[in-house]
Amino acid sequence: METRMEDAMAKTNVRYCLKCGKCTGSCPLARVNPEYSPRQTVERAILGRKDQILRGKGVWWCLTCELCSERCPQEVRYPDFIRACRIEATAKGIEHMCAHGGMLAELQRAMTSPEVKQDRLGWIPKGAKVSGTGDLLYFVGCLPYFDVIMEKIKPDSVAIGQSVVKILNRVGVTPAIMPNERCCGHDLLWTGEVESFKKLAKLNMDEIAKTGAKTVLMSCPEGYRTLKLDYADLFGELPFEVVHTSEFFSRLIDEGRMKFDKSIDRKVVYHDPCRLGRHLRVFDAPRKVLSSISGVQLKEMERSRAEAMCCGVDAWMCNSNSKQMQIERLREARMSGADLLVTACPKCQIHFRCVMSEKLPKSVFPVPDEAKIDVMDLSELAAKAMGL
Amino acid sequence: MTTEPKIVAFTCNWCSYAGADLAGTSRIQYPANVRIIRLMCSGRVDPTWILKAFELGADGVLVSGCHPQDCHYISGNEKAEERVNSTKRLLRLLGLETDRLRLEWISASEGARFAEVIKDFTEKLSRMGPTPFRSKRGV
Amino acid sequence: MENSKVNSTEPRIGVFVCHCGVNIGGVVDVPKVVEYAKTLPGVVYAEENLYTCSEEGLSKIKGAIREYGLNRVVVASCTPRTHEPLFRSACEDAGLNQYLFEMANIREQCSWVHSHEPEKATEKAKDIVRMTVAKARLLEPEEEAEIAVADSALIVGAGITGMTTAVSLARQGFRIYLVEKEPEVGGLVRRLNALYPTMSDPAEILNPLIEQVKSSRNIQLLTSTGVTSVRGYVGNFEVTALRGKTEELKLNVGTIVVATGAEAFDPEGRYGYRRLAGVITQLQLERMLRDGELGKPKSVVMIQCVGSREEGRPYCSRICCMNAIKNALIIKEKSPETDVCILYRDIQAYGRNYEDYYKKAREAGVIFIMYDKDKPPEVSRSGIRLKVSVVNAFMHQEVTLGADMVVLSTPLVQHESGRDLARVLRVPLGSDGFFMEAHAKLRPVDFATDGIFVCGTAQSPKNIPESIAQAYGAASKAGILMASGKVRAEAITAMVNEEICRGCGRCEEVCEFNAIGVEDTGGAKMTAKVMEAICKGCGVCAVACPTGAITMRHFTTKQINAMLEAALTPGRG
Amino acid sequence: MDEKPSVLVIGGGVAGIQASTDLANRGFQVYLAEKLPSIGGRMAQFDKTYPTLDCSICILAPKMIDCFRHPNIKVLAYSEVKSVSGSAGNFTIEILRKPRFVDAARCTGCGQCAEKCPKKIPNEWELNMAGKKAIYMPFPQAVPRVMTIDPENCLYLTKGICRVCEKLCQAKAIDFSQKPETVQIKVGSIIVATGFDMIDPSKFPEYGYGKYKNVIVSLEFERLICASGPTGGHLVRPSDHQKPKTVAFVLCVGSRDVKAGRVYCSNVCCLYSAKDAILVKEHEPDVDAVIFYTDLRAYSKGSREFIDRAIRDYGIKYIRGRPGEIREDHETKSLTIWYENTLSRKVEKLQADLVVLSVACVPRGDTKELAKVLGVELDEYGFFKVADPLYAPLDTTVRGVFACGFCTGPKDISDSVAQASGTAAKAAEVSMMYARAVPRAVKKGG
Repeated sequence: METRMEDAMAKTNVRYCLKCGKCTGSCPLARVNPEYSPRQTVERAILGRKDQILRGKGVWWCLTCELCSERCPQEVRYPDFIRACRIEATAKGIEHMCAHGGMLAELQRAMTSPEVKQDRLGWIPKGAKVSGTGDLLYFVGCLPYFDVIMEKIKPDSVAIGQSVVKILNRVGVTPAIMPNERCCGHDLLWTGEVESFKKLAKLNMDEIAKTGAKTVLMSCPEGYRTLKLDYADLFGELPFEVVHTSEFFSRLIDEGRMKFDKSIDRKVVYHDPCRLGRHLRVFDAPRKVLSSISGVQLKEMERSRAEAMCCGVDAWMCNSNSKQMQIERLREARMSGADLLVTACPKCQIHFRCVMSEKLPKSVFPVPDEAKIDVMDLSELAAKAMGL
Repeated sequence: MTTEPKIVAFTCNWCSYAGADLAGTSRIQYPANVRIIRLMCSGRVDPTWILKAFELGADGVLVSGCHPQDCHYISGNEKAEERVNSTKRLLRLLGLETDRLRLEWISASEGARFAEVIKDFTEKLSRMGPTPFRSKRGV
Repeated sequence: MENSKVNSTEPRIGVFVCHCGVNIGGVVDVPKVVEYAKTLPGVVYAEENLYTCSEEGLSKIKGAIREYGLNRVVVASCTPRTHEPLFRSACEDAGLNQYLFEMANIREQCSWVHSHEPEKATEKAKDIVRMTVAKARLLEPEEEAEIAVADSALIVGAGITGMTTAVSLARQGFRIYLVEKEPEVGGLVRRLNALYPTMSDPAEILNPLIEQVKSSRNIQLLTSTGVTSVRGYVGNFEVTALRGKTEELKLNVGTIVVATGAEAFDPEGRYGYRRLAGVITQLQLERMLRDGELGKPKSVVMIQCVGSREEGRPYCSRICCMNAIKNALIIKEKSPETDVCILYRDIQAYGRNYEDYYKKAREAGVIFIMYDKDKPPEVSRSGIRLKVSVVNAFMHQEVTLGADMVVLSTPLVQHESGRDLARVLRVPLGSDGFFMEAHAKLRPVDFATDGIFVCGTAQSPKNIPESIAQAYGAASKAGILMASGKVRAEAITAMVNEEICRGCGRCEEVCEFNAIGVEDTGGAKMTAKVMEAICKGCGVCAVACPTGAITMRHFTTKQINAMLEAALTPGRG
Repeated sequence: MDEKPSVLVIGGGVAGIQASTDLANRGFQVYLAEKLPSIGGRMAQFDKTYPTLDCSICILAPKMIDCFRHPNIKVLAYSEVKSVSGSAGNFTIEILRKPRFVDAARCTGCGQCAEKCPKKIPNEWELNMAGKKAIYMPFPQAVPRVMTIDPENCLYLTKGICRVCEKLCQAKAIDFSQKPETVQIKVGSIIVATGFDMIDPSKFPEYGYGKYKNVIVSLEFERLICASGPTGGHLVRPSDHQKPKTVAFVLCVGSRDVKAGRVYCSNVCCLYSAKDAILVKEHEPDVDAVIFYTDLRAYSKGSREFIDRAIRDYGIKYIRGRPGEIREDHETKSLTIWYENTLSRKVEKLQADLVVLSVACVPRGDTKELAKVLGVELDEYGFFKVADPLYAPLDTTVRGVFACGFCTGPKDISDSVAQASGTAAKAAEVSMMYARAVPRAVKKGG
């Protein structure tokens, strides 16, 4: 993983830039924020304006959604380049906007201490079968924390975890769950705190080893990406397989082990989370799960799969631009004719629910009604369809 | 009603005559009152012939060549344009409507356009009625 | 010949009307047309065919020519543009000169366009046949004159292009005079350090070529020689050349190839050229690189489009971008820590190979900054170094670059000797000053004047493979003429009635092909003379002639008048 | 057995026609093999050519006819090269002649049969914007003027019923008994001129080709604007056949694009789109024409001046920037183009009613097979590899086999034509070198 801008330039094809502007023309952020232009950031880098980049805001604005690199004719991996810049900026002690007043970052840093003994299993539903070890480990992620921090908008993130556990039990799997699971480190890594990230990664790897898991199941795409790509980048080939719930479920469907006996009569549209979709190319699995639920009419948004638009926030770095993007995305979801927006990312879900919960004087920033739509996680809907 | 106007059309071999052919291959219909005289180049059209055509009772004369720059002989069509313009001045002196002499650039791919031009020209000429020469000849 | 006797007698016209299946017969009353044709003056025979173009139809024509002693043939069927040659050769088979044949187009221009008006179509068909017969009565036999072409060529310019053409034509067995104004062959390429995209040493390609030129028995190389005058026409050019100061040479050649190349524009006074030390041209840089005089400059700035894409020289010089990139890469290779920056307007990395090359340069860390024509860079001295300030068009920011060397990329331009040659050959130069080919798309190496060809940078800026391709192209064109040893001239040419011609020269003014000119025919009388070998038969001169002294073969004023009469006055048939 | 030196030319586009005519004119026996039923190639599909705005078919058709009629050229249309053996100066070639099911000697090309044929099928020559019949003339100016029956669609050949054409053809030209035949020829050298194809732009979901009706590719535009094309040259958009208010041209779709596997620049797009935009203005002066470009590559003779004219005299709008995405308004079917104007550095959107994509030019689909048959190498993009990109631009990797035009990499018409004549000279050299192999040949030819 590159930690300096110069190294990143070589590795991420920045030098090949044609200055064609396709990145900026694609960037959802640039549309709402005229000051932001990936192309110009790249041009500055080529011209050696390092300080301008590291001290500029743009480096922190980027959503790392990979829509630009998806389309770049020269395969410039802009998000990776940005990450390296963030890491170097942080190393240089350059101050930057931090997410949610830094609260989450603080928690995550706290978890880097080996002594921490978390009590984070309270959400596990009564009578559910879980264990400390086993072939399959369910890596829960920060769901319990989200519910506390975001309680004002009642994200009910643990419902995702509960659904996953219920489903696993129903198909006869007793998942291992780690009592002292730590944050995967995604947010710290993408906000430049590479050292803390490494600590968290190490601690989690040790914990996972203790469970003897052969498979690690993730319901959070950011965690999924972090383990599958960034842990592997750090520790080499992982001694276990990492799968996302959507992939795992579609496998179960293939094996005939997952059956949906409750019909769900709703028009459903699926929002591809950037990290699950563009980063890891998981597009079909979630759609397959949805279309195997009887009653579900699956719709598509104008921009879906690799074309999907980001929910507007990455690593919790939320700002006024995020809100506009979220509204745009929700409008698009409604335009598809759906009445239920399903995603496979707890964070996307929180961001969408957040914006819809907001009340602002219309004059300041109207949240149009057509942007209102129910939001639910894939696991929850699957559980419902299984009568759980 | 007046009898159908008679049109004489001088076309170059390379563009306009081919355009008239394409009208045929594409089966595009147009009035049967035009008589085409094929020349190698519109630059060959002699103002004397145009006057003669009118004198012999033609109601309209069409001179048609390749679009500017397309001329098979580099600039014959430009010469044709100069000459048609000066001939129009003669027609005016003769008291004939200058619109009875028409210059059109028609390429080999413009079959439809050739037919269009003939239709349109025929309508305009019928509105003008016969020329004094024609009545003189009692045709 | 035997058939000319037949031709000279009274017109005996045969008319063949084609049904073309139902294409004509389904609309036009063919039998009626045949009957009508029989009534026309001069027509001694008329018949209908299902398909006149079929083997059967053709043999019927031949038969009738013999049987009825026909000396004019009219076929009323489809368009002459596709079928005339077929019927003409049938006539020739039967001993009738092909120009005594005429076609009446009653399909494309009658039955197919009036399919809903059978009566009118039939009337029109009759008119068309009447017009055609009227012309046929006046048809004359014509011969396509044959001009012998000497199997020797003059090639002007012994750069890569000229030498390539020379060697190819020599290989094909023709005698070549290769004329070079300089004492040495090799042209502009000789002054280069390396060639893109392969980075080869020019010697690699020049030396073998020079070797072939010198060793070829068929090539006579004349250096320090200039062409002073050219007379004659395709196949028979009389060339006068001056070798050195004094020695005059007379060469007779069948074809001429212009390969005079171009020269680099002199940026006198631009960006401090010749005023500020360190401001040089790409050509000068090439020499420094070749002689290893580059040293280790901290920074080199290259400025593109110096003298091109501007008033007076609006064209893009095609090769400068790649050339600058080539030199940038060489500098980066020789001294990696040198910063190289190219100030450009649009990078012309076109086609199969060059984008890759452009990519290599970006990879090597060459910096590319786009500037706007209205905000050109400024070069000034700062201390011992140079300072270049430019507005980065993509950032709207002024960038100031320190430079030890500023290299100007200047366009290729026509040189004086090229302009002189154009006058000598009476071939045109384009508004860009380069030799103008006959047609931008389909005749890139021909001139409108037969027997003279152009290739390489004389025609427009080009890189080496493009010049070589054109060099072979010109070799092919010249080879065609010399291989067959003759050209068939147009039979349809201008004719001058010398009694009427007053030698005013209007015809000469309007002819695009230098095919007609006024000559002194003695006794203070000037008369227009047609060079039939090169006349294209457009007829522009005939109309320009104030006295009516000029007419066109096969499209004579008499013939057209007859058609007009037939078209408009049925009575007078 | 002909005594003239002989040459096989593969591909009947403008380059192949030029090479054939040159060689035939200097006395060679030329075999011109064309895969399709008619010669003419891509140029026959274009409406106009830049920078002179010549009507493309008008200047090509006479060359097609001359080529076909030339006593020294045998045009083998609707044929494929099956095998090649031997070496420079002495190649033996097998060519498969596909059955037209129409007797070329009898067919007058009148088209009666097509009028009555009951089976309508898409016309790929018109890029499926128009239909044709199962018995068809590829296009009005096709050469040879012979009808062809499409065996996949002919009712008789597929279902054993119909034979309407046969009944009504008075020339008795229909011949359902025709079989594929293989002809064998001997030649001294081979010239490849197979031209180009275009990539499928649906690889770029962000531009919506195939999904949005009013997003088309430039070759479709050429037919759309052509007087003899499917709309009779009326500028209308496919969705509703209404006249567009704004037409946008997007360049470099798949060209200069590593992801598309096409690092190279397709060379002709900058100019032909300027030409297309001018045609828009000449047809409908009140329609706006906008061109999105990355670098304006107007380097060939007269090109830069042409672009300047497009801007100055026709008011064509140029925007430097490669659009990020194109989205359709589902009601109006109009399109919104999102882009960064890299010169004003603003992210903007443009409403267009018709978008024309200039997609990357690539080798013809069957180039690999042909290369195998000829034993020549291809480059990493699948173009025919030239012996040396610097000083042997016309030689392939096999002696006596030459290549010209687009099949060795993107080239405009004039460069292709110059190269075509160049290969003719090369072939002539070969015949001289092997003069002994064909004794009287040279005297005859030369």
